[in-house]
Amino acid sequence: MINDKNSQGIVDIIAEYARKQSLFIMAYGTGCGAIEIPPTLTSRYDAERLGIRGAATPRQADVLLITGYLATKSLKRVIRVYEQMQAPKYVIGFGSCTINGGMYWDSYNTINLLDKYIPVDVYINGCMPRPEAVIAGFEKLKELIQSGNALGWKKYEDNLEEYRENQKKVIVNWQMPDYNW
Amino acid sequence: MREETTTLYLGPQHPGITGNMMVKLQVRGDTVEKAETHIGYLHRGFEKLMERRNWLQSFTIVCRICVPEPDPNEENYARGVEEIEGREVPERAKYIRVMVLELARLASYMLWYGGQAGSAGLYTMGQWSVGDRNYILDLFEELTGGRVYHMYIWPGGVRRDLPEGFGDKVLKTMDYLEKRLDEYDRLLFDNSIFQKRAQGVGIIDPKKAIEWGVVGPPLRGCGIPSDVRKDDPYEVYDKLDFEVPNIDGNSDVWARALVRRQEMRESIKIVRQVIEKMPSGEYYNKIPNPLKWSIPKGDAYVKTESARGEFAYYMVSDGSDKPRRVHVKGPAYVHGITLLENLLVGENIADVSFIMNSLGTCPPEMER
Amino acid sequence: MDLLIKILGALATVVLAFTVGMTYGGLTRKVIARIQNRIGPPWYQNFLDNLKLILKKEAVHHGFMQHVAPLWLIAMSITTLMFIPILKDGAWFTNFNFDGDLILLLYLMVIGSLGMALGAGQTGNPNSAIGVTRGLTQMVGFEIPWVMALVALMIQYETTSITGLMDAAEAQGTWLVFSSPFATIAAILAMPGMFRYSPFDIVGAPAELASGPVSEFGGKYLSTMMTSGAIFAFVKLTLYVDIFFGGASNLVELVVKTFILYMFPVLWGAVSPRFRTEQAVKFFWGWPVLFGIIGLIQASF
Amino acid sequence: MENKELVLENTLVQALQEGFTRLEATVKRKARVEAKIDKDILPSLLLFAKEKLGYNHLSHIGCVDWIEDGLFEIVYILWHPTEKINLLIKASTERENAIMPNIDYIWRQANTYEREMREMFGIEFPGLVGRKDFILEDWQDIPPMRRDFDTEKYVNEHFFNRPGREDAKDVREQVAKRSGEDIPEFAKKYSRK
Repeated sequence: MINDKNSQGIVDIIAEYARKQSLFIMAYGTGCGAIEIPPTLTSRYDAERLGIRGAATPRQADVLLITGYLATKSLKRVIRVYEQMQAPKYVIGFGSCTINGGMYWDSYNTINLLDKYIPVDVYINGCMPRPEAVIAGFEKLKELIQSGNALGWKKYEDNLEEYRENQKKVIVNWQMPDYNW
Repeated sequence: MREETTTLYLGPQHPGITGNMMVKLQVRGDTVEKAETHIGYLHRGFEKLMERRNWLQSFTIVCRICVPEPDPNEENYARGVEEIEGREVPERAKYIRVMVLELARLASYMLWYGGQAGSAGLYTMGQWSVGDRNYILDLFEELTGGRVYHMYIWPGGVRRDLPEGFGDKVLKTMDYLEKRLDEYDRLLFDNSIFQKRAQGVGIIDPKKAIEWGVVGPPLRGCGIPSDVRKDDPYEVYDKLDFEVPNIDGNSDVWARALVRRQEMRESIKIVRQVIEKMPSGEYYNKIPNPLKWSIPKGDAYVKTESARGEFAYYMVSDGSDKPRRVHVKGPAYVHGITLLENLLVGENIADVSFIMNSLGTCPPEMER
Repeated sequence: MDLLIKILGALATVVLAFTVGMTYGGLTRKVIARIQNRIGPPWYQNFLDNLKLILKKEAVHHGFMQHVAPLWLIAMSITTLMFIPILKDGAWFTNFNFDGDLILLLYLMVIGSLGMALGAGQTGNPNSAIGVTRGLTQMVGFEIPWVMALVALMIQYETTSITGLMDAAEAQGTWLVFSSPFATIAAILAMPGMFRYSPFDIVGAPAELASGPVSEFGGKYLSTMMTSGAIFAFVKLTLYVDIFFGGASNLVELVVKTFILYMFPVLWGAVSPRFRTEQAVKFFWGWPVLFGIIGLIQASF
Repeated sequence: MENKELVLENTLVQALQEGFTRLEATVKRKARVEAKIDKDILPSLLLFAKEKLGYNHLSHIGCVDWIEDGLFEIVYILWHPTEKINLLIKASTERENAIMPNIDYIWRQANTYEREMREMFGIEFPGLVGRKDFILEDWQDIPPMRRDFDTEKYVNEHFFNRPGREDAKDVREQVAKRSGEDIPEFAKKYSRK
């Protein structure tokens, strides 16, 4: 695998360059952090100049932004969306709520620790993170991609059973097809 | 053309939906036969969490209930506490509150400009208005320290006084905004395609509107000039000069757009008046030690005119240091569920997202 | 030797079409970004997007037709490209055009969409199905003024070949835009529909259909479709330049003419909301058809 | 003086008391009138207010859990569009086997509120249509908005907590240690033991 920087050949470097310079965000505002996505993508902060743009469907997207708390009902959909995305795919946990539950740590309907359910590559903290912070988070993700270390999707494939167990602990009624990669 | 109906799930993952919710559509061809709103994807249980937090801690979380425009929540919470407790608010704080609320309304409408035009395919409008919205958020940042969540209006007044020279900055932003509004008009309202799309779509029956629980811009779009700022004046709205738009229209998307267009100008007018009339003095009537702060038994029903309509809180205190019950009623609770389900029947799929934007459905306030 | 030049020329044409089409795509995003008060992505952004999509490690498909649809599209785009004279007199870029090619082109340009329809239908995504229906309806809309314009030209200049039209333009000394203005207007008004730019982008409207027909295509499939789209954009632009604007005798002239022409749908799209399907069809059957009829009358007398 | 200002409100109180005998009505403040009534005659009062008095806008239905008294208090908040008065009508029901009359034939938007109350408090509304799951999905515990539902316990049972939270350092002491200053006297009583 290409997780060691020294083993990257020229093809890998070009491939990772293309991947990092073209990040399609999944258009799924899962939580209140979605309110800072429009400013990030529009005229003042203009994330498109960095190759970041929205994608309408999971098949075409590269980055899943989990914008804040995840209600258990949403979590089910997020897992489905994540599994429909095509590898290599990346997850950005956006806002304090994804890290430790934030101010909803004692809420019966929101999960507290996102990376028990889906693998997270980069966390952006704050409630809510400013557009500058979002862009900084993307830059961090780009660094990880270029060095071949943004391997959350690989981790998910390898530890699928463990993730499934955690997911099924929250989602009572698992009426989803077991996904074919 | 196939004859049987197709089930189309609009959301929760869908670029056209206003937030994290789902509308299940039964469509025949391009026409919607049945619509059903599914919510709960954003439920955080605020009302439960507030039962566990004391009166001051609850104040920090209420603003999270509505994301595009958090300030009416703070205003409602503060006013509800003040009403139950009988706490006086200094005159200066009232003026500052009105200013913050109107700025929040402007910011929310600018986001609406983007949503309404974007759902019709005019992305340039959103790029402009959401970009310009940052100038208002900058003002908020200077005043309160936060771009989106301000936690500024609290029981007894406001959290900080106005910074040095803040009024001039606000006026400057208002001048800029007024110039931009004319350009928005040229781009959006003078556009014949937008007019064709918006006219005759999503018609609310004006005779039934009040009974159906319609509030805010959709109700004013029906030609009923109902506004909490006039009907049940709070803070200092009764001392300010502004008009509630009375649109003699078709109560369709176009009429609602015209209402919002006019209200933005009224808001700018209000902000200018507030800056002009701003009294000096205290900005905060100090609350006792927040850890021991109990509020006498009682209840209050308070409401604020938000950008989407009447935003109301029903608050109950049982005399302890924690709220007994804070029940939130956002305007989208009616607009997004019963009204939307009924309006969508018979419309084109292309107009679903368009109508949702015009009603201002905002899922976080439906399910809290 | 002749054959070798033909083959090399064809390959060069494909590369040229791909490069120009993709660059135009990037420049379009840049131009729109400037209108929207932004800096916008670099001009080579579309190449990076395409490269990334090819390099995706997985691409799910739902069956045979979904496999075939993108290949079908790209095959159709390249075939169409082959029948279009890129430059006026060069040995390299004249390709395989012959006398009847305008009518053949009309068919070829439609067949790509039909293949897409089959592929999208198999994905089982209702958004795709609705998108395809809308696409075909809209095609019925813009094909009529477009065909009318072409028929008017065929009658007026008594030829059905593109080279014949170009020769006619050369013989009379002016571009066809001046000698048959009404047909040109009809054809140009049909152009945004062909490019599916706003206000005629209801086919893949993200706000309603989550990008419509392509919503289930990811990875290499999407990349193939992007490539095909880029080539097809070049095809259409070159065709317009060849027919109405006198063609081009060198590549620089071609690029300048096509780019200026391309800015018409792009700039119109940047400031327009989208029409609903029936409104779009109504639009095409209004003024454009009227101009087409006037063009036909002008051509007949 | 005060009566003059509250003319409309007082007329409303009179009208209510004339129409219904078992009813307590008071003026809370300007534009707020409160009425308490038995739940059995609640629909007729709501119909009376809507048809006869002109309170045809249902603003809100709230529910409060008075666990000490074993009661749910439901508040129907109506609005008069021309007289500009909010009428709060309160009715109670037992917590055990809570049943309230269904009023979505009077105002159709009441359906939404009732579905939410059924889910969040477990109050039944006979004749209510609509899916059982409204906001929550596959909920198996007691209705979460009841006061005897302990959300923190539920969270600890079902979700993960970020490790490192357990050691629960006292921020005050840490800051004091780092800066080398003492914790002020008045703040000491809030420090963790």
